[in-house]
Amino acid sequence: MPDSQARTLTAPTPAKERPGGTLYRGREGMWSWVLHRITGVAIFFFLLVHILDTALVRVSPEAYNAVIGTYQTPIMGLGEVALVGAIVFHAFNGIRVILVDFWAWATRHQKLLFWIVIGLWVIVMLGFTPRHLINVFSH
Amino acid sequence: MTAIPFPDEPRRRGTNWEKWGWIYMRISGVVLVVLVFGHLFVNLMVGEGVKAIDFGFVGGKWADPFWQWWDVTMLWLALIHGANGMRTVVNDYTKPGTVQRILKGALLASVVVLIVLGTLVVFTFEPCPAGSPADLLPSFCAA
Amino acid sequence: MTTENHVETKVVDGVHYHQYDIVIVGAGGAGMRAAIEAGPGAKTAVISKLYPTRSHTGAAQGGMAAALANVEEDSWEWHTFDTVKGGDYLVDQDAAEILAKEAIDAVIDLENMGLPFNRTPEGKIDQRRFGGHTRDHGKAPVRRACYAADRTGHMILQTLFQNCVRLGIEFYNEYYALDLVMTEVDAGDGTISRKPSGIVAYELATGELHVFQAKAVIFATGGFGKIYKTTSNAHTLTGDGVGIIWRKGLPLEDMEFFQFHPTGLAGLGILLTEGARGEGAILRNASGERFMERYAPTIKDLAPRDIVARCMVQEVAEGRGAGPHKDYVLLDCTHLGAEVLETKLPDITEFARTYLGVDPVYEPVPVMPTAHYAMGGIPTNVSAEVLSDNTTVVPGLYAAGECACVSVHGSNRLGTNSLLDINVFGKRAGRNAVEYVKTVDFTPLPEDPAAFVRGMLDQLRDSNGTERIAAIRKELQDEMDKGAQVFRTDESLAHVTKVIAGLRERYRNVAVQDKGKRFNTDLLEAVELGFLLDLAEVVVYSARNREESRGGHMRDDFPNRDDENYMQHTMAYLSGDAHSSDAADHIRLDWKPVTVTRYQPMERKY
Amino acid sequence: MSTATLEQPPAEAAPIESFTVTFLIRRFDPDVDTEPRWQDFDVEMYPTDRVLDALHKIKWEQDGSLTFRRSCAHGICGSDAMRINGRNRLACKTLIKDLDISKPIYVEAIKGLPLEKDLIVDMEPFFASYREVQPFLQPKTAAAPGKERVQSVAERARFDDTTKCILCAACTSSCPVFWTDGQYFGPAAIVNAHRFIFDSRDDEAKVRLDILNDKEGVWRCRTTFNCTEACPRGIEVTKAIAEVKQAVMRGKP
Ligand SMILES: Cc1cc2nc3c(=O)[nH]c(=O)nc-3n(C[C@H](O)[C@H](O)[C@H](O)COP(=O)(O)OP(=O)(O)OC[C@H]3O[C@@H](n4cnc5c(N)ncnc54)[C@H](O)[C@@H]3O)c2cc1C
Ligand code: HEM
Ligand code: SF4
Ligand code: F3S
Ligand code: FES
Repeated sequence: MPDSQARTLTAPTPAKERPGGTLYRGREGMWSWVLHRITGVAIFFFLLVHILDTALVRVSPEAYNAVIGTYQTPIMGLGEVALVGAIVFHAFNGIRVILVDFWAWATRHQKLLFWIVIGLWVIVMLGFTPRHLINVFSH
Repeated sequence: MTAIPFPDEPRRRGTNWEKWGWIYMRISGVVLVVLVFGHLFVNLMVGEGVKAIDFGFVGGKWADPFWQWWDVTMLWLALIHGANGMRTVVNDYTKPGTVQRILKGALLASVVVLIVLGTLVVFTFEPCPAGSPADLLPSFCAA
Repeated sequence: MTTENHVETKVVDGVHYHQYDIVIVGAGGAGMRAAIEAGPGAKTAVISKLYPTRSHTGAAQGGMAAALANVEEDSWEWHTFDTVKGGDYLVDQDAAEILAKEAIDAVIDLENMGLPFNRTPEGKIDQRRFGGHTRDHGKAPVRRACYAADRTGHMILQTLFQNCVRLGIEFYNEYYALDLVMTEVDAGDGTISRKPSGIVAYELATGELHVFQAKAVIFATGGFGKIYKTTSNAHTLTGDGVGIIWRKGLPLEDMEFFQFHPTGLAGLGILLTEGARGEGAILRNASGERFMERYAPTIKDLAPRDIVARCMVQEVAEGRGAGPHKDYVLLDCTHLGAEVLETKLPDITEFARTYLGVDPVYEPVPVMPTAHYAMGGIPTNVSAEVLSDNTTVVPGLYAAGECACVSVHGSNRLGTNSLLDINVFGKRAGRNAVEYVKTVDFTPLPEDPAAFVRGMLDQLRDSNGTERIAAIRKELQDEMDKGAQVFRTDESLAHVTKVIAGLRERYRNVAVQDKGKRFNTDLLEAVELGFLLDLAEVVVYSARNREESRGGHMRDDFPNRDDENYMQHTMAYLSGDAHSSDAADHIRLDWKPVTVTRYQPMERKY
Repeated sequence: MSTATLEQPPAEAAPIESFTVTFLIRRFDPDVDTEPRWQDFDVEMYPTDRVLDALHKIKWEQDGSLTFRRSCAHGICGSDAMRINGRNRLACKTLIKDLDISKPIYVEAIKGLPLEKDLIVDMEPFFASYREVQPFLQPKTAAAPGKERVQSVAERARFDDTTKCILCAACTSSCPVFWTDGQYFGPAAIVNAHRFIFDSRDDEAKVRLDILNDKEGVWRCRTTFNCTEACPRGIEVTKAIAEVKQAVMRGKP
């Protein structure tokens, strides 16, 4: 049945230009790890800086207060919210990871645990953010 | 090309600390939850929060050995935890070679330096340095 | 270590030459069982067109028969009888005795190699019922099938592969064997005979040709269910091995006997194991009637496959089929309960859910017979040596598994006897090949042994044909389903014969679109189609010649078994002009007597 | 039963609706291309068809050079793991009705193994890791001649889950850690080690635990669960890995 002549092989129908592969569509487990890694790295770098600035207490009260003063500006205040958000997520998700490692039930219900982590994160952040921002923005 | 050359090199054998690193991440993680949350709470939530932090505040805290030990423990645990975590990240995204060695060396150096520095700061801290304006110092520094 | 970094002996004119004592073609159950015997005793290579674990042995579900008597009284004699009777007495009984006797060791071997069989409460290998397996010569069903959930074949394939890894067997994966090299040798007294001297294979990854010189060659290439449309067989089961042997002018035995498994998922052909009925599932027609009671009052749904398949088609033909088109019957598992389904039949439960959207826990599953197993194939004796006529052995050539015909299955294979077959005769093939290669030297290769394959491939690749591979194959499969399936008549077979002749004609003008060298699966599909056409032709031609109904071969126009004329095996030979379109021009049929030791043919009632 | 024929006139049926589905396939021919490229195909499909059917239709009716592996067509041989709409699956087990066909369906090779052609990758590294964990039974004592080793139902159930593996590589090639440098043993190798570590008949669990205590062993797993999600056999892969981790810490199964 010569139903159709062999379609040519060398001239592909131009498809959407998309040279790379697609992004892997992992689920809760993968995204929680991505967030865990990003927050971990972020906290680490903050920690480096934070130790250095705290060390200024050995230099002089003035030096320390000058630097710590910048932490109290509104911009830094917002940054602190982000930082605390990162720490809280990393901490809660860290607990989740530990549970998943050691407790078969948690291994099976890791997605539920992820949403619990998110839920707790929201609650903690709701408690923290207004309080902190009031402190930052009040004189 | 998307193909990754494989294997980059034969897998190495011998003693390795991966298991202990893994266990350490979990133990330190659990302890850090308490330490970090305590730290954040006292510094950011109690009283006026971040606004209240100044030399006097820090001095007030470190006058108490309890807070000294709290912060030093946190310092060690968190830095080693973070550094080990960063080592994992470096292992993942770089190939064995010079770049990887430099990155890991930098990690190690910075962490050792910061741990030493931080520890010294906490324990050799002088809450009432002579010649500083009293209003900057903790209240107990009776001039 | 199993590895693909093989040491090349030499490369001449772009053809790679290797030398092994034993070359095994096929890495399914039979091939790897042979390799486990051969590997430690001789320099062995396994050539497989698939990664070994992709072989279709892995699809087998139900179990492997052996009279272990772990759960109830049983004996290998009963097993022999069931095999003979199940095969409608066309079984060579000496072979069936060996099969049943060595079954016990075959199962124990596998267990010792690590196969995780399901266990009895005492920790022994558990056994379950299967179609046609009975106690005391047909008195009642017996528990004889050793199983690992409903993935027995998967576990056999994995276990054999694991042991090949342990032994460091050399595999050439994704190498397609396309020709058996035969060398003409002068016996010294002026008589010229042909001796196998190697295998020519096509390396999928590179498109290069390899010649494997060998003292002994074992064929274990599996079945050829893809001559049919509705089949439980894999896309890759195109009968290459059987086709290679056929093209070499060696005979094929009993090709008309093809088994149609009763319970394929309707419309898809995906198999639901007979183990389901072994566990108590029931076949029902549209009105919910358990119709097998009418046809086989004693063992009902557990009658042998040929009978059940026929009854199902009959129910549908007489208008009692279920569904909107009344074109299938129902397999009712609902009374088994979720527990049994999830633990003993998890895979098929999932198949029904995935592919038909039917949950067997709550609903009966639509099923119809599906082309399943080739009883016929390359004739061998009980030592797995290939025969060039009724008695003459081809020295150094062996075959085992579904591609071979020993014949332990006669005209209808009993469920669970094939996994047994591949283990028993795979082992024998490997062992005997080792003994053989110790006694002989390499047969010299003829000049340019790859010439034939190179010619065939070049012709396909370079042809400016216009025929689509898929169109020809589809027509073949459709016609085979219509005219040469469960029921056949002279008329239907004559029609299919004609169709095949036309398709063979068109095949010469087939187009291969992919002209590249690397991973050219298009080219290989064309080659495989060639084998399918050849084999389908032999099947139909043999079927037309057998004017009786026996086992898997049901002639509507000759509904009875005719022991007077047909209590013999069909032997088909390629002779004359292989390219002529008229089958009669190039197929010669002959007969081979059936070996009867203990059981005289009786009427087959269940 | 001699009157039956197969030539039943098919009952008049309501035609089942078919759809035109667009497939975007990531093609790569090493002889021609330097980079993989996306190519689209429109295919007539029924909701109950599978992605494998679509690939066949393309290969058989449109472009014979489209290259992929497949064999059994029902999820048992492990040939056709590929990335469909961004997730690893078996083409033969992915039904069109379970995908959103209002958008094109993306099909590409699994990630992290060397790409050979179109949807085919080099599986050798994958099998090399598999072989390294000694995936075969190693009892210290021989079984009684002609007898099976005794194993209780519970002991058999202990490792049932991991015996289901068909070595399709969907898990390993979905693992973000494996993507990074391909050195990690990967979930499939660990699953197959698990199958023997927890088999009561085996005596060499310690050797395998040692192997997996490697730098590239179990500790690289970051519990991202992509493997568990991808496994077409429904194996609880991450759970198996967790069990192996704990066995390594205990030093025994
Ligand atoms: C769905 C299903 C369920 C079944 N259930 C049971 C059951 O419960 N019990 C039972 O006893 N039997 C069962 N059977 C039958 C049994 O599984 C098969 O008959 C048996 O596994 C065949 O094994 P084999 O080794 O001969 O061939 P296969 O396992 O099919 O292996 C064939 C090998 O040959 C290779 N090959 C083919 N052509 C070439 C070539 N040209 N070059 C190189 N290599 C080649 C392939 O790569 C493959 O490795 C079942 C069959 C099916 C299809
Ligand atoms: C507050 C409590 C914390 C808990 C409970 C915690 C928990 C964990 C755990 C369990 C891991 C291992 C993850 C894995 O193996 O998949 C981890 C990784 C990591 N942690 Fe923490 N951690 C905490 C605080 C910190 C801090 C303060 C830092 C920064 C210094 C940090 C930086 C990291 C980094 C960089 C990683 C590696 C991430 C990765 O490999 O993906 N963590 N954490
Ligand atoms: S564990 Fe699952 S996904 Fe991984 S190889 Fe085995 S079957 Fe495939
Ligand atoms: S995807 Fe990879 S990170 Fe662990 S949970 Fe699975 S192996
Ligand atoms: S083709 Fe066998 S798993 Fe999909």
